[in-house]
Amino acid sequence: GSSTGSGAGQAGAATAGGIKKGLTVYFIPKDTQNPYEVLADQGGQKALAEVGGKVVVSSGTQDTATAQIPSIQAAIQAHAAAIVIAANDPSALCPSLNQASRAGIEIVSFDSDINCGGSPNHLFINQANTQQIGTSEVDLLAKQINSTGQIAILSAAASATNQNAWIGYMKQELAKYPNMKLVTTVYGNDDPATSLTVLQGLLSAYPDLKGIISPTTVGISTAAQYFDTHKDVAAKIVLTGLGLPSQMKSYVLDGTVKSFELWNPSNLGYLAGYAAASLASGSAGMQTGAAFKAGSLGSYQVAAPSGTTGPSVVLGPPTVFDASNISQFNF
Amino acid sequence: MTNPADTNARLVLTNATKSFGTVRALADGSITLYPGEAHALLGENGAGKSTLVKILAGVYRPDGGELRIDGVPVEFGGPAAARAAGVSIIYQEPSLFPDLTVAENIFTGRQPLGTLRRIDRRAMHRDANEIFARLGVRLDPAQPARGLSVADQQIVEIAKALSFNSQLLVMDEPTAALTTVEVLRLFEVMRTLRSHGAAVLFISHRLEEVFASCQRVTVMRDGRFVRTAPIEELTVDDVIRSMVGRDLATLFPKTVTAAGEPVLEVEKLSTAGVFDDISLTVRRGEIVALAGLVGAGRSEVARAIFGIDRRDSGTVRVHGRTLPNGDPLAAMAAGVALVPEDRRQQGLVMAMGVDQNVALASIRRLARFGLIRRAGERALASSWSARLRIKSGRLRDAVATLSGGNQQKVVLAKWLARDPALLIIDEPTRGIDVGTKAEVHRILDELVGDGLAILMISSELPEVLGMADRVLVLREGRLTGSFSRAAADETSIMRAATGQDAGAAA
Amino acid sequence: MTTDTAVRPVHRFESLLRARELGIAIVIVLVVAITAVRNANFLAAQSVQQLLSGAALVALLSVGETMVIITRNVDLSVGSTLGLSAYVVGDLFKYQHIPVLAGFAVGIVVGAVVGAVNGLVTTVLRVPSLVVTLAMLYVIRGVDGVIVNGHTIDPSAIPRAFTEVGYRTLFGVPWLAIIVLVVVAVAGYAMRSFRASRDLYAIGSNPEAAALAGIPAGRRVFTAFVISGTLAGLAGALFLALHAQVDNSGGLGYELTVVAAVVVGGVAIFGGSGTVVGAALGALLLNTINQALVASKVSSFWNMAVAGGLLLAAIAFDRWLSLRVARGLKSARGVHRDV
Amino acid sequence: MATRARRPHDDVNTDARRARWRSAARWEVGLVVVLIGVLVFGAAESPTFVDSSTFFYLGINVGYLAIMALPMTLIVMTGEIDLSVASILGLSGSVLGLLWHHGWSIVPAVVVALLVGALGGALNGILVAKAGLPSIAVTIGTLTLFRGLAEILLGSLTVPATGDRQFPAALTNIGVAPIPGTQLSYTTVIFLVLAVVCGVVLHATPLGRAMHAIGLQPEAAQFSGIRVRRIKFWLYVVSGVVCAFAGILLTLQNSSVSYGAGTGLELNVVAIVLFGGVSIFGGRGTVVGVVLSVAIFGALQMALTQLNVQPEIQNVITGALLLISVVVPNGGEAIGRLRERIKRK
Ligand SMILES: Nc1ncnc2c1ncn2[C@@H]1O[C@H](COP(=O)(O)OP(=O)(O)OP(=O)(O)O)[C@@H](O)[C@H]1O
Ligand SMILES: Nc1ncnc2c1ncn2[C@@H]1O[C@H](COP(=O)(O)OP(=O)(O)OP(=O)(O)O)[C@@H](O)[C@H]1O
Ligand SMILES: [Mg+2]
Ligand SMILES: [Mg+2]
Repeated sequence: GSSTGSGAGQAGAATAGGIKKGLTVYFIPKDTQNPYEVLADQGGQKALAEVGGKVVVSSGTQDTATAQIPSIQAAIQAHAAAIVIAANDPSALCPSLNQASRAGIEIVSFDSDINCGGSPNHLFINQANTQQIGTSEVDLLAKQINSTGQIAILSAAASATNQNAWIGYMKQELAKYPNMKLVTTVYGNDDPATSLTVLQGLLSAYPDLKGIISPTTVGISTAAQYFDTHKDVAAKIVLTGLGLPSQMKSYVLDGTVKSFELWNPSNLGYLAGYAAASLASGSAGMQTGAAFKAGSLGSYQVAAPSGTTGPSVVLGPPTVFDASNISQFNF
Repeated sequence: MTNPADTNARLVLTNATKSFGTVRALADGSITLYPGEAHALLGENGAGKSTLVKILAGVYRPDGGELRIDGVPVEFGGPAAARAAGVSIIYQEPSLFPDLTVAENIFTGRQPLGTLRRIDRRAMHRDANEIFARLGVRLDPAQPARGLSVADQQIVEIAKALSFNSQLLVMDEPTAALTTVEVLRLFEVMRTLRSHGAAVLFISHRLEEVFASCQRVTVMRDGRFVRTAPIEELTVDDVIRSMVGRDLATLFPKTVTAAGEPVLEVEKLSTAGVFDDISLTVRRGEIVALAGLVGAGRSEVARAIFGIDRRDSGTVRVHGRTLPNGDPLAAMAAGVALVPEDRRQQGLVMAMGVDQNVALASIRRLARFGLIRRAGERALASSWSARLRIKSGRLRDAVATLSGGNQQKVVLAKWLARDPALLIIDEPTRGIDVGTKAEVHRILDELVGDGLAILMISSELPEVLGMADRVLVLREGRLTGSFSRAAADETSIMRAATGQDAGAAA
Repeated sequence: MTTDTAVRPVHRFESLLRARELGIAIVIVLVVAITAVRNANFLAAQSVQQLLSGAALVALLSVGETMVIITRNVDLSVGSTLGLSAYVVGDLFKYQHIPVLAGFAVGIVVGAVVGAVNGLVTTVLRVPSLVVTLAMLYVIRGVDGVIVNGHTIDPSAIPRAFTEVGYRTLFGVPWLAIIVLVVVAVAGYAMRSFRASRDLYAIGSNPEAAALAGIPAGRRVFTAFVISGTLAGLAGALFLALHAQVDNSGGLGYELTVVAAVVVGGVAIFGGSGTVVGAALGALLLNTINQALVASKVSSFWNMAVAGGLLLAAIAFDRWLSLRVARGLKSARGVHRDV
Repeated sequence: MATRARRPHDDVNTDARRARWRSAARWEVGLVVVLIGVLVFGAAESPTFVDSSTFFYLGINVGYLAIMALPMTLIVMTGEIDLSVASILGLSGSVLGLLWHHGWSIVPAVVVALLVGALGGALNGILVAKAGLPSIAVTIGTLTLFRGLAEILLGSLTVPATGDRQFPAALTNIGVAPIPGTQLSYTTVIFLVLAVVCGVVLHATPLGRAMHAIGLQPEAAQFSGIRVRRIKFWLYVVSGVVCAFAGILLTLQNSSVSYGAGTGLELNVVAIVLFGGVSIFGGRGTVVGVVLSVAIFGALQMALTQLNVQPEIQNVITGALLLISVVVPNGGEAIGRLRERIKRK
């Protein structure tokens, strides 16, 4: 389900602020180096600063659940008010998060949800409605290759939760385009070198490829760089997916990539920060329809659980970037 | 005593001392070498000969003493420095680079260069061949050193030393692994070197070689200079007396005993390319010697019997029970012990203490409830090192710090501690001084007296003739002769070993 | 021994040595051929170029690694070094706008410094290099992380002229590949023809003997490490040129890939023997395998397993080969020297 | 011939040095001092360090690593190495997960997972001990192979997947609750028990003595009737089983598994073992040292995370510690040599 109160300005029935001062919120990104995550954390810091609390960013250097667990423990021992986590693994973190929850810490997941079968009960801050991301990317590509030809997906790690969820919806959406055929999905593990190798293999395996969707920032920028340097390929194949404007700008401006999408990661963190603070202050709950203010983003409502996703708040529809607007974004 | 001021001496070492931790390797190393002489350095195992050599080589820095070359005091910072000063060395243990070619081994760091300082391989091989010609051996300069037999390795070492054509040549037991003929050739070369005014320092435990090739002799005992004298003023007995500091019991104390029932029965033992159709029997209370030239495959026979190498065909029975193929543990259980040829690589764990080495083969017996009894281990070691008069610091000291002879005794102790029924012993006295040699022989004789069966591999005919009840001769992996103690003599054995008139060889 | 018994094994030995590189080359051809059958497109000029440029970086690293391993040492820090150099260069492009050539220079310097540290600790303190470089692997990656601090160098920050090295071709050969080929050729020739480089083999073949022979082992090993580091640094710059972006993860986990390539290339892991050409071919083989798997439409889930299996096969093959050599020698020595 | 087994230190002087510096006593004492230092630092700097839960968490975080370090210690003692440990951990976890996903009950699934570990170890063993291939190369190969197999098995699946039943709570409990009445995590106790076993075997039994001999001089060991190949083979099998066991523990601890579990941990394990004072050349080292090393790394990680020190810095510290651990023993010698050199000049 998608939230009615999506996007800024559109104020639903919002409770007036009432957020406690001096809250400590642990932000646990996938790792401390991923630029996307760093932007999100900064958003969170901004939010907490506005409500007179503070953010502790803690995680490992690599995207593994085991590297995040010590951070959760630290949060518990530090009696943090809330944990905002981007899960490297949907279930591996559940035991630790359950402990945190039992210790009275509010659990908020963002960017990549956990899947613990309802316990701990937590709020998922969704960058955009999962289904919407999947479908919109297919539509975006369909427009550019007028709905015909072979297409492939260049994803992150084979076990990456988000990407797998989105790919699931992409496949559903593809049913609408009988002439578009998904030939394969390859995994670049969010490593430029690997991404490049699999991309090259992809190209020689499917000479008639018309389009590639890469729902991960590393994947799309690697592919874009390759296209940029092999115009003949770029001429035949359309590339789209999820990317950071800062990384993609040059490719969009020189026409290598027509359009791709993303949301504003720092807004995502900002929203997560407010959600966590509100939950911790008891000024908002997780029940469907519960609303809270998210500073400059306006106010949001908790969307009803659907499928595997529990109570969630949706940041808003992803922004589509193209030559016309890309220069306006700084992330 | 040496006189540092001696002007026409090529090398003068005076009162050199060297200690390793507690071990005093060298208490007073003194020697004078004159141009054009071959000078023998003699002494028991552990007398300090190699240590002295390593000081001349710049491997060790002496704790005290003075070294002069051509009258000038020198201090070597390392082997390179010694080499630069014109000292070239043949070390006791061959030190080749298995992955490099024979020629590269000879010319390491001194390869002839072509344009742009590139190595000129053709020239290098040519030079190598010249040296081999001088030594009268044929080795391919282009073949890798890996796989060279012990003897061939020694040849390459000698060639390396000669390639410096330096005025000072030091040879630490170069002949240990050589055949008679090669030894004779080496003496030729020494003679030519001397005629060009080079000084040669020659170390060997084979006194006959010393008397055949050297003009002067320096004797050391317990790390101290004992005496230097011209060879003609000395008899073998003088030398031995000053080496061991006492009169020596006979070298081959052989008491002939009646052989009992067969302990080891080998039938039609064969391994492709190494040995073929070997059948032999060793009885209780007898020593059977395996004679032959180095490289004849005797060690391989021993290894196959003990189970280190798998045999292609044939059977090995001990006390009538057939031994499984390639299983040393089973052989040991059946009462077989093997004192291998290469004590540093095969006989001992160099970094372990004397005690642990002695106990290594009996360790299971020393365990109670699966746990090793350290006390029992130490007791075993100390009793055996007493019985064999092993010269070592503390029993805990790494055997690496023992001299060759004492190391050999440790290996013996390790196997005798299992009181085996059959002792296979490969080159029991290679590189061992006369004193220890006599002891080892005495020990072997006692053991046989107590009913042990011994299969002895030896390249030294006197030893074979002196100790064996029966002599088997191996040539190119085949049994080519079998002699009773009475029938065995040098000529017939050499003939069997070489397959030609031994007159040429002996 | 008689000349013929001596000579025969030698020729066999050398021919086998040559066959060592040849063997890998053949395997590569086989992999390509088999793949081409399933997908003719695999032979297209483009994919051949990709095979070369894809292998280039690891090949470059394996050259330095070979020199180190030949001395009976190992350098596990190459991956981290590559990452550090790549980011530093990118950072200077982004904020200092340094000229293109300076970019390469910086990369090389960064690498050389790391190599020097590895070399010093290993030789002066006589510490097993595996431990030293394992530690450096962590230290450098950590330092890199501190510098990177969650930022990323994106294409817009990098001069076009620099990234062109990553994709421009000369007579259809990618510049990247040309640079690496030159390095391999030079290194390969040097390793055969100069005293210093033969010393490397000697040291790895028998350290004690090397000391007795008066070889300046410390200096030689140090040099090997510096070269390895330098090449890793250069590889870092090329990494940036190729991908036009880098964050903290540049070269993550390369160390084992490189060692694998070197081993597959027939370099003895315990030193003394092997050639840089072989190692480079090893790198090419590994990359060829990876791309062949995707190109022949094998589910990408299979890549790793197959790559691992082939790696083991290569090692076993190498063993079999050297056993043949040994046997050749032994049988040749079966006859005792004539007296 | 004068080829040395790949071991610089049968040169007597090197030996003397190592014997002196690497002598267990000194080494373990040093580690104890470091450990105390870390604990004091933690207690002083981090308000939550002395919290009773710290010890439990420590067990959770390093328990499975520590368990893998034990067989690694034995293998390194014999002069070999096993870089495939983390991949075996991942593979056995994946097998467990897959079988669970397909509705197996836990016990047979665990048994099969252990069996797979044994097979993986056996493969290493055959290639290293029987075929005589260099273990570092072989286990890099199997590292890739086993991880690849795990990927084939689970692919993009994370178990328990949506709709799957959860792993039995009684077992996954080890990840959240200490042993009743204590602050010990189950992994800690399992590790300590295994450590004692390893220690006794290595230091007090003929088998352990054999391992020392093999590590120091394989040929001499063989000539003493030690079954070198057999011992090495079984060590790899044991390593396989133990790492599989660690994989199962990790899976239950996280109550989930995906094929990437434990990727890249092999080098951490090696680092722990080496820091524990085990010589990479084999033949020297103690289990006590490794236990201390585990404690140091674990405690340090806790303290630094609590203090919210950048993980990058933590990497630097890990590496620095490892460096120091080898530099200190050799430093004195080096200075001595330098002085010599200067004297000569
Ligand atoms: N590196 C060392 N460390 C400790 N002790 C040593 C070392 N080298 C030699 N020794 C001791 O010094 C003494 C002399 O040894 P050396 O090798 O010089 O005797 P040697 O005369 O060469 O005996 P051999 O005839 O058996 O070769 C021996 O007791 C030996 O144990
Ligand atoms: N390192 C080696 N590589 C290859 N073949 C060898 C090697 N050493 C010896 N051989 C061959 O193996 C056989 C046995 O050699 P070895 O020198 O051990 O004979 P041996 O009779 O034991 O000599 P000894 O016992 O007097 O040293 C011979 O055929 C020899 O040519
Ligand atoms: Mg000596
Ligand atoms: Mg022999």
